[in-house]
Amino acid sequence: MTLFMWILQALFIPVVSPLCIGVIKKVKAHLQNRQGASIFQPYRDLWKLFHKDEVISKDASWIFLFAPFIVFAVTVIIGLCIPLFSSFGQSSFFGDMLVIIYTLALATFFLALAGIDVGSAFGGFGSSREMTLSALAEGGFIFSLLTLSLIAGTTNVFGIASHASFLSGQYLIPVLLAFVGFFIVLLAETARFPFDNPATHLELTMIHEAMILEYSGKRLALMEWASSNKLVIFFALGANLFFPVGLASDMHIGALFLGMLLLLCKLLGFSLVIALIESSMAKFRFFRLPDLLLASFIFNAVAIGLIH
Amino acid sequence: MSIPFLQFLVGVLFLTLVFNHLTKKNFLSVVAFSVQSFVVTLVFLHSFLETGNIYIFFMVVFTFIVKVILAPMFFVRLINRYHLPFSVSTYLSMPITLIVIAVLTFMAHSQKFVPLTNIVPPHQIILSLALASIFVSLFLIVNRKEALSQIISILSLENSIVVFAIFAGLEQSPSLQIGIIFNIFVWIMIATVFVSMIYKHFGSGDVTSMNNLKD
Amino acid sequence: MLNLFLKIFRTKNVVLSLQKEDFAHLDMNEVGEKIAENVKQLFGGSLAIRQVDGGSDNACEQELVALSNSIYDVERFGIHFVASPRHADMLLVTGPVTRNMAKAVKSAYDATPDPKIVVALGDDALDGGIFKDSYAIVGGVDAVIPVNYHIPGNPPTPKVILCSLLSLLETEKHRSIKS
Amino acid sequence: MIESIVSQSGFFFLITLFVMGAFGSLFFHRNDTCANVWSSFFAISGSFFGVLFSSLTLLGGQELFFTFGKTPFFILAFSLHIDMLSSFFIFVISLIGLFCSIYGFGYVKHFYGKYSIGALGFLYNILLGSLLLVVTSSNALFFLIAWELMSISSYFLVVYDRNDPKNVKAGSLYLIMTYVGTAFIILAFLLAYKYTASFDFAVLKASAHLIPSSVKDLIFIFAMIGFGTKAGIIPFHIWLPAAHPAAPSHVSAIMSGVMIKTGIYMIIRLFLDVLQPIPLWWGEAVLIIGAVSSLLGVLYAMTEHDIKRLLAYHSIENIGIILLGIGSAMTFYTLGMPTLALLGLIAGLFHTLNHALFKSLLFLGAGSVIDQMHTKNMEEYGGLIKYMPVTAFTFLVGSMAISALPPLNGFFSEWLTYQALFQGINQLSFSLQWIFILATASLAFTGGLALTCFVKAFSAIFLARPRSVEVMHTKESSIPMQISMAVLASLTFIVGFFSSFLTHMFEKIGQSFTIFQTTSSFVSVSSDQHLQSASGFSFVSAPGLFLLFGIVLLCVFLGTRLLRYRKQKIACGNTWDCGTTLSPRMEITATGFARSIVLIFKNVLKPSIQQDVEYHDAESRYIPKSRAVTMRVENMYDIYFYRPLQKMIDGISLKSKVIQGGNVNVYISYIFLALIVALFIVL
Repeated sequence: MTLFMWILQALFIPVVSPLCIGVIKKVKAHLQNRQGASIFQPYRDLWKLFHKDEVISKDASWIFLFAPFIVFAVTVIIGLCIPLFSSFGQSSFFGDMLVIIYTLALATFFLALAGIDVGSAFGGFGSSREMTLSALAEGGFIFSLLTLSLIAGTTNVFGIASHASFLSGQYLIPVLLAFVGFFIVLLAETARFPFDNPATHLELTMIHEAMILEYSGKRLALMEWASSNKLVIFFALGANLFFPVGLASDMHIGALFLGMLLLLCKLLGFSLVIALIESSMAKFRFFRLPDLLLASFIFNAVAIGLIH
Repeated sequence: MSIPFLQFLVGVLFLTLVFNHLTKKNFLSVVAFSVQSFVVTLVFLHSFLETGNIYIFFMVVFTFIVKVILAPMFFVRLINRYHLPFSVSTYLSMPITLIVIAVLTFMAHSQKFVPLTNIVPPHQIILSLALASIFVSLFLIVNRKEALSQIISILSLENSIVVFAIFAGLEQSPSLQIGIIFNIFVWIMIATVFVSMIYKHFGSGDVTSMNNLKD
Repeated sequence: MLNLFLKIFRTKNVVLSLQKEDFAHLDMNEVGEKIAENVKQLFGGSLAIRQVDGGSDNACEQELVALSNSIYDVERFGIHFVASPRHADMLLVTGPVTRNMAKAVKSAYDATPDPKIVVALGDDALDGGIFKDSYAIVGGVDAVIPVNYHIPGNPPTPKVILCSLLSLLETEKHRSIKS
Repeated sequence: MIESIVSQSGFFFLITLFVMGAFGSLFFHRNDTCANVWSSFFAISGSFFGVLFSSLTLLGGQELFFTFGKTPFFILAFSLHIDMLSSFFIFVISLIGLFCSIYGFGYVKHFYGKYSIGALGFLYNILLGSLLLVVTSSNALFFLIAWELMSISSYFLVVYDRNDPKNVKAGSLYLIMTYVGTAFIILAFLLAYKYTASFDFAVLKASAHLIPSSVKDLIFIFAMIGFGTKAGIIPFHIWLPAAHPAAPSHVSAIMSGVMIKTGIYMIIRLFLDVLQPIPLWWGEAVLIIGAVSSLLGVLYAMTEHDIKRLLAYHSIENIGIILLGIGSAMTFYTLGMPTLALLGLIAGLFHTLNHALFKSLLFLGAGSVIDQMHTKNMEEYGGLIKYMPVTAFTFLVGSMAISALPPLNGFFSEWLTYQALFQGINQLSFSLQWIFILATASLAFTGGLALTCFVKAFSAIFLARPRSVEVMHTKESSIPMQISMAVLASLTFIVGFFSSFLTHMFEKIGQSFTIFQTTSSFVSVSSDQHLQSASGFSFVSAPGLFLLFGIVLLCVFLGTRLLRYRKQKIACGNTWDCGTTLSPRMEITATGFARSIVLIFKNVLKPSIQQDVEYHDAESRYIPKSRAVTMRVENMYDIYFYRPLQKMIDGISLKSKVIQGGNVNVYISYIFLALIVALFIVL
């Protein structure tokens, strides 16, 4: 039975993530009074990219060739390690928050290396900005999850999710502060609006897109899919750790189904919020972003201070 | 030998030192030094008579040869070769030197140095006089400008220290004494060669002329 | 920020208030469906276009930008513009290829993975248009890279672009059925 | 057989191996290859025997006390005390010594003819031997002798490549700083001797309570300055980025992998073992120093474009992380939480082992790159992965390990350090909690910045297109160099995989301390091999992680092979850069990469960017021929700490020049006055 749970958990994120991207694009289109592409369009894009040929630059080394696999594998691994619709610790021994944070750092590491590998100026600058932002965001990321683990008494993500008693009572303010800090880190890590415009064509302003400019065919599909997976991972972390309502506490099918449904609604909610932010705010200048990330870090540090 | 005779000997030692301060002629200061060394050999003889240790007798003979005969001989030859009869004057004028000597001797005899001087109670006066002679010889080195007289003053300092050591009872093994005498002998050889070179190079033994070595 | 959203939700979607039977828009949606239909068959439902500017006077670019505004909204038919030729299926080359842009167009063509379609947009892309035989240009787009289709018009209106896209996709569909 | 190894004769044999290696290579200094073979053979066999000796003592758990011959002075005794801690450090030293000697055997070939290989062999073996003596001596004077031996041999190794004046300057800076440090260490031992009347550590430990607390604080400050200079903590680190790059690569690997650990060894030995009941502010001071060193170390590493200086600054950062572990251990023990203190100590020791492994791997990698490229400037590398694939792969593994990415060993030691700091935040009250919060923050930011720095380092060296002609005719480094790098890289994997077993071993080492006799560590190893903290606060399983990474990577690889179109062709074009022809000059350089971070931290780093443009014809200034951007970072310590210090010393010495009257008589009168004054004081 647990094997079935693992496969379900492993496949859930890759399947759902293009849907989230489609929803975000649809909502943004409607906000711009356009009808916009259907929400299943990302699936078609991925399918088409898997069937296209590839053009790989002759300066690329084996890192450029293997980076997509590693980055995609990392997103699937983290999909296994976080509570999606069930909060009992069936994958007991790698739900640790530090494992999650540093595995994401592994994905960013290889993504940045692949960006530089082909030697184009845009890839280089994309990697430099991406690494700068992820370095500054790491402090806020660790501290936001640390706040929750100090409240729940364990750094295991499943433990935090099952310790659902902290929205009420004295822990309300620290959790809210930690959520604000976490949300800023979410926007930074998934290259969303105030940090980086995902739909831009202007190479100079790109951060995340610049690194995958060089990819084509199935490798580009993997990279796009991995970035949407990462977005859904952060949504799931935000949803299930900060608002752990409705997570299945045992292996009962009904509870699992309910859990899955609730997770989908939460993801929808998050996508709505992201789309609203993206159509109402302009992209910040690069050197104002560190102040935003420092603000997120201070929110979390104050949250930790407030716990006791 | 009786205490008063020993006191007389140390008194002679002290007086030769004072004489060294005052004298202008090198030859006279060499003579004074040899008198001083003779006094020291007599003091060694006294300690030999008391302890009856045969080595001390060898040591007496050896010091007699080295200090009383060889060293003055070297110095006289040096004086004649570079014909420098007059030793250059001292830093301080005559009256001030005398005052300083007086102050030093008074200090040596003062209460402050009582624990040092009456290590051996009967020799208390001798020891204080020997201490005074140490201070005066040190002052002699500082006061004299000329290289040769400085060498003589250093040797006299060594003599007064030896006398003080003997009377303070620090005298343990004769081998120590022989060792000291031997290196004094070697030191004299080197010093003479050194001084001769200075004279050859600078034309005079005046220490102040070596100032330009500083920069 | 709040009043921005209030304004969005308050204003009715005036743009599409005309009923279906308005002729101008009728074939628009119909053409759109057909394009979407063709794109689904040929490109699995998503056609990535990379617009390459071979030295155009920006007339065609304005029309292309109009393609993705709320009236024509080409995205709902499964077509989207991408940032790099590596991600593209179709190269939309505009303007006469000037001397110093020849190399750029050539390298864009090489950078696009197969299966790819090259479409020359506008009259000056065909043979230089009003700038024909001038010293500054190399000639039409076909002087530099092999061109599959050509959309006439100086500049072609978005509707013309859409219709010619449809006919282009149809011929492409027939050719793929034959091969 | 084991008893014969793990005994006094065993250790004696170990030292004689190195001594024979040293004097043998001097003997053969005429013929280079013979000297190299001789010294490398003895270094390798010595280190191998060292690994054998220390692992047996560690597994056996014995402690050895013995003294060599009798010395005339009663205070100096060549007494050695090998307990679990020193056998662990022997293990680290000889393990790294083993690989550096194998590497050195191949690397030294390019010194043939230029310098005397015999001298290199002699100094290298002396260095290894003195390192072993430093960590085992239990008499302060004997320790100082070994410490001096180590400093001098490493000084001569630093200035070994003497044609380059920079090396000689770096060597002299290293010498001055080492001797300033040693002076402080001697002061500390003298103070201790004054109150305990003995230099032997055991006696020192027994009578530590005799030392009044104010003197103990003084000893702490002196010892911290002395051993901090050797370990390279922030205010005293300026020699480290200058001296390590100057030495030959296998020596700089030893120096930064192992030699700075002797400072850490003595800090642990003194503050956690000998001077035990220690006041609270010591732990906090070490914690703050660790936090500051790690953060500033990695920031300065960002600004470097000389590859070895970059790695040297990373040594400072990792020393900071080790000090975080040890500082938390000291604080917890004084607050009466021995289990957490043991956890902090385990984290510190584990990170020492890990840092020794991947830092020496990185230095060896850098050494083989410099050996081929003959320059240390990263801006002239580029594209080396196609010419030196093995070095590139091992350097990648090293940089992944040092930035603590999960499957490798760096992650697990940093995980333990995090657990210690989390418990600090969890269980302590206000002011202490905020110190732990700041320490965790500095560790978090250090992790992020280290990752950025190593992306910069790896990409500037190995990826993209060659930025200088030199790269074209480089070739892979020689076989012994590749072997040692490959084995070190696989070691990072193996240590990562067996991290729970090693944590158990470190727990046993910790428990050999008198203060931790009865305590069990907060993080224990549960049945199925995963690290479990007592209150179930957190657990991670190394084998589980490896399994998960392997399976998922395999599935993804097969999945894409299944999904993609059968007849898919992969064409080979050139990089798309919006149509312009891409010259190597257009790709990102190390300075370009770090520019955004340096500008963000500009008030800490004070960068000065200098643009100079060269025009075709100077008057018209229309067409710029070439444009160069140089970014320089002023060395804050030079300007605000060492230069004023130097001016003060010059001032004093000028004023005191007056005494030098040049007149002999004046000097003698000084003596005379001194005598009189002395007599007055004494009587």
